[in-house]
Amino acid sequence: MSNNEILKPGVYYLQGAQACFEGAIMAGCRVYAGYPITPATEIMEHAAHRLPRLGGRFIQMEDEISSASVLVGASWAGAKAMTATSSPGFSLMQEVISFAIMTETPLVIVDVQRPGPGQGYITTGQEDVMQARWGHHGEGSIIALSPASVQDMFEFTIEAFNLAERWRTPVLVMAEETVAHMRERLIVPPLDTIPIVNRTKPQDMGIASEHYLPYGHAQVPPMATWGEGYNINHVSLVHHEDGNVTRYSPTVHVENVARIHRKIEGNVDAIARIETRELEGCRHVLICYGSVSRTGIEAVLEARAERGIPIGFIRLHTLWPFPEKQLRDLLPDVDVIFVPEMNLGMMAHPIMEALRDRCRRMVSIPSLGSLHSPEMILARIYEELQ
Amino acid sequence: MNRLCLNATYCKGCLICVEACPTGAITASDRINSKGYVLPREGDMRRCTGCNLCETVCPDFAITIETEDDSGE
Amino acid sequence: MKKHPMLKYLKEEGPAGPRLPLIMCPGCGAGQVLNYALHAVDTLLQEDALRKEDFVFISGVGCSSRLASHYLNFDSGWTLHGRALSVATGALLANPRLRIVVLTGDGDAAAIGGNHFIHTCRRNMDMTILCMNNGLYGMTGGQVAPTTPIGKTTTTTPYGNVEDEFDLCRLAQTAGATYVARWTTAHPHQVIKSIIKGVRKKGTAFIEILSQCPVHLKTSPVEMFRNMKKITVPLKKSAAGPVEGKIPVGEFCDIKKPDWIERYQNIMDQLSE
Amino acid sequence: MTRHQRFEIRIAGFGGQGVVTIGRILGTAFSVYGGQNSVNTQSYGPESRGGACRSEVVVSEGDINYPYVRNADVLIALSQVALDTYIGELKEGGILVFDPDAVTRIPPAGGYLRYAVPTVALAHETGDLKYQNAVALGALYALIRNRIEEAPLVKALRQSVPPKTINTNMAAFDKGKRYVQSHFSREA
Repeated sequence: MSNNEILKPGVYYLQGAQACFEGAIMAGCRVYAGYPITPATEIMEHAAHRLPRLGGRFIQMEDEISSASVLVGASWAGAKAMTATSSPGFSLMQEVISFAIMTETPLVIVDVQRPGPGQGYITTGQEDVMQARWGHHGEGSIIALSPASVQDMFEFTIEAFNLAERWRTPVLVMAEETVAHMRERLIVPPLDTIPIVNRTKPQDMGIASEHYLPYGHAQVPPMATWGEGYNINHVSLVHHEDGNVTRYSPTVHVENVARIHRKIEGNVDAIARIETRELEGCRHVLICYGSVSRTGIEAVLEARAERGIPIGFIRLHTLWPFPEKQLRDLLPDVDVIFVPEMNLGMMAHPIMEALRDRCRRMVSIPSLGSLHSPEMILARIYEELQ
Repeated sequence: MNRLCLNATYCKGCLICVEACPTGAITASDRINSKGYVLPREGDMRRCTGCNLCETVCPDFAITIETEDDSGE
Repeated sequence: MKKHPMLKYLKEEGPAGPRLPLIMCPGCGAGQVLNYALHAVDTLLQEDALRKEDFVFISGVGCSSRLASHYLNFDSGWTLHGRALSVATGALLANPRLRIVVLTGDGDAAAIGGNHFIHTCRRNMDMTILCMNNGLYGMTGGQVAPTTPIGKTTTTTPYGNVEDEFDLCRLAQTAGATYVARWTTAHPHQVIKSIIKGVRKKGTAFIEILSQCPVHLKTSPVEMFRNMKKITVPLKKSAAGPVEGKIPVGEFCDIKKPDWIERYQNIMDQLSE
Repeated sequence: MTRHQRFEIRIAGFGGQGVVTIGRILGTAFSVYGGQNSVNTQSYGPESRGGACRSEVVVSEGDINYPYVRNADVLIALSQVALDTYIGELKEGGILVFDPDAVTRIPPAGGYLRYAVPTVALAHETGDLKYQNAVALGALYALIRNRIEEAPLVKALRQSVPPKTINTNMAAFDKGKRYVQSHFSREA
C-alpha cells in the first residue's frame, strides 16, 4: 500500500463518518455502494471523494437493496466492499444480509442508527441492535461491533473487514448518529502496525479447482474468486459442501446451516471483546455499549468519586455474537446491574439471561432519540441505591 | 389602487414574486429583517393589474394582492 | 390584511403551535408546486362535483414529499421513501372514488421508487403524480440523482457525474401512463392546468415539474426561476428534433386507455351478475 | 481515576450562518494544534437553512467521556431563537457573545458576562455575510485567550476554509478580535 493517498500516520481531527471510511481504506476496501440517508450520508460522500483516488470504485445505487447487492457481487469478484446506511435502509438490507450469511460472503455494513420505527427521527439511537441479530430471515448468526468514538469508527471498521475476511461472513458496524457526526482526535498509527486479514483462498491451501469445495475443507471454507478458474457456484439454497443443491436431505440441511451458525457462535472468545473499568470489589455494575458508554463511564466515575458508590463499568465492544460466558466470568455476584440504552431495553434481555443468577435485579435506563445525560443515569443510580 | 399584503413571518425573502411580477409593481426592500431576509415591498402599485402571479408563484403562501373590490367589501 | 387565498387549505397552526412558515429553504420550488396543486384543487372543487374529502395527498420522502404531511388541511399520507405510489395503489383499491395526488421527487420516484413508478404507470392506476425534479437529493445534502445531468459535480459525484439521466416523461409514457406532461416552476398556469387535467382524467397522470434547489445548486432563487424559461423549449418547437441543451416542456401524451380499476370493475361486474 | 476539568463552548444560530464551521475550527485548533483533547458535535434540524443549528466544543486536558455540553462556559448566540433555546444552559457568570442586531431580548438573571458583537455588520464590512462566523471566532478568541493561543486558531481557520477566502476570513477574524478588544475593557 504505497499509494500516497492513504492516510499517513499522525494526528487528525475528523468526523466519525470520515474516520470510518478511512479505516475501510486501511483495511483494503476498494468498492463502496450506497444510497443517501440521514445521518449516514457523510460516510458515502467521503467514499465518493476518496475511492477513485485509490484505484477503487464508488457507486451511488438507486436504493439500499441494490447497494447491499453490489457488495455481494464485488466480494465474489475478489474485492473488499462496504456500504453505510441508517436504520430505515438497514431494514431494507436484511434480505441481502441473510443471503450473505448463507453464501458466507465477506462484506461490511455500517448502520448509523437513528430512532424508529418508521421515519422516527434523524438523531441518535440504538434501536437496531436486535434487528442486527434477528433482522435477517432464517437461522445463522452475525458479527456486530459497537463503536463509541471517532478512533473506534476507524479501528472497528478495520476490525470489521478483518472479521469478515477471517470468518467469511457479513459484519455489521452498529454505529450511531452521535458517533458518526462527532468530531474528535484520530490517531493513525504506523501502517505496518495495523493488522490486515485477507480471506483464505483455495490457492493458499494448495487446493486445485477440481478438488475445490466452496463450502468445505474447514469450518471457515476457503473462498475462490471469480475469474480465477475455480468454477465456484455461489448458492444460498441449502447445499452440500460442493455447492450441490439437488441432493437435499435433512442431515445435509442441519450440517450446512449448523456449521454456518457454529462458525460464529462457537468462536465467541476469538471474536467478541469486552472492556471493563473499576470492577474490583464492585457491588453494582453498569453495562453499556456504543456512545452511551461515554455517559456511562462519566456517571460511574462521578458516583464513585462523589458518593463512594462501589459500582463498576462494563462496555460491550461486540454485540453479536453475544459474549455470555465472558460476562459470567467477570461477574460472580453483584446486587444491581444498570443497563442504559438508547432504546426501551434490548441488549438488557441477553444481559439479563446471561447474569440472571448473578445479580439481585437489573435496572434498564432507556433514552430515545438522544444520548443519556450523566445526570439522567446518576439519578437512577442514586434512586435505586440510596 | 391595489395593495400588497405580505406575511413577514412566512416570507423568506426569495424575491421570486418580484421576479415574476410582469409590470414591476413590487420590488425588494432595502433592509434585512431579523432573520437576515430581504422582504418584497410595494413599488409603483399603479402598475399592478391584479394578475395574482406573485401570489401564485410564492413558495411560502406569504404574499397576496388586495384589489379595490377586495378592500371595498 | 388579506391572507393568501390558498392558506385555507393549509393547517397554519394546531394545539402544538404554529406549523408555518414551511420548513423548505428560501426559494425552494416545492412550495410553489404545492401552491399550484392547491390552486388546481381549488378550481376542481368549484367546477367539478368533487368534495374536499374526495382528495388525498400522498407523498414519499425528501424535500418534494415534505409538504404533504402535517401542513395540508386534507387527508394525506407521508409514506416511506419511494413507496408513495404503492400506498396510493392501496388507497385506490379500497376506494376508487378517491382523487389521489402524489407529491414525489426525482429521487423518491425514479431511484428508490423506480420499480413502483414503472409498474404504476404500466397498470395505469388512476392517480395524479406530481414529480418535482430538482436533479439531486436535497434533504440529505445535495447528492447525485438519476436525473442529474452527466458531468455534474455533486457531493457524491465530486469529480463529475458519469451516468446519463432519465427522461422521466419518456419513462412514464413508455411504461403506460396515459397523461404525461413536463413543466417548470416558472410555468404556474400550465402546471395548474395539467394538474386539473390529470385529476379529471382516468388513469395515471404523470406531471414532471422542474424545480429549483437554490441551496445545493448555490444559485439565487431569482436566477434559477429566471433560468427555467432559458433552459426549456416548448414541445411544439422541438417536434422536428431535440433542441441542443434545451429541455422540452409541454404535454407529451394524452391518450384514452381504461385504467386498472375500470378493467377490474368489469370482472367484478361479471362475477356479480 | 483523575477527572479533568472541562471547558465547554456552544455556538448557536440558524443554518447558513457557519455555526458548524466555527465548531470544527475550534476543535481542530484545540486538538490538532493546541495539544488538548476536544469533542466537537453539532445538531441540525431537518431544515438545512433557517432552522435551529448549534455546534459545541468540549475541551479538556484529560479524556472527554460525555461528548456534549453539560454546563456551558461560553455561549455564542447569532439569533434570538438560539439565545432563547440555550441561555438556560449557560453557566452562572459564563461568557455570552451575541449579535445585538439579531438578539434583542436577554433574560436579566444569570450574571453572564455579556459581549454584544455586531457580527452581521462586521461581516458585511469585511465583504460578505458569509464571513459572519470568522468574525464571531475572532471575537471569541479575544475572550478566551487564557485557554488557547492565536496561532493554533489561525492555523485551523486557514485549513478549514476555501483557499481563495483565506485572506478575507483572516480579516474578518481580526475584525471580531479587535472589536472585542476595543469595546470591552481588558480585564473583562
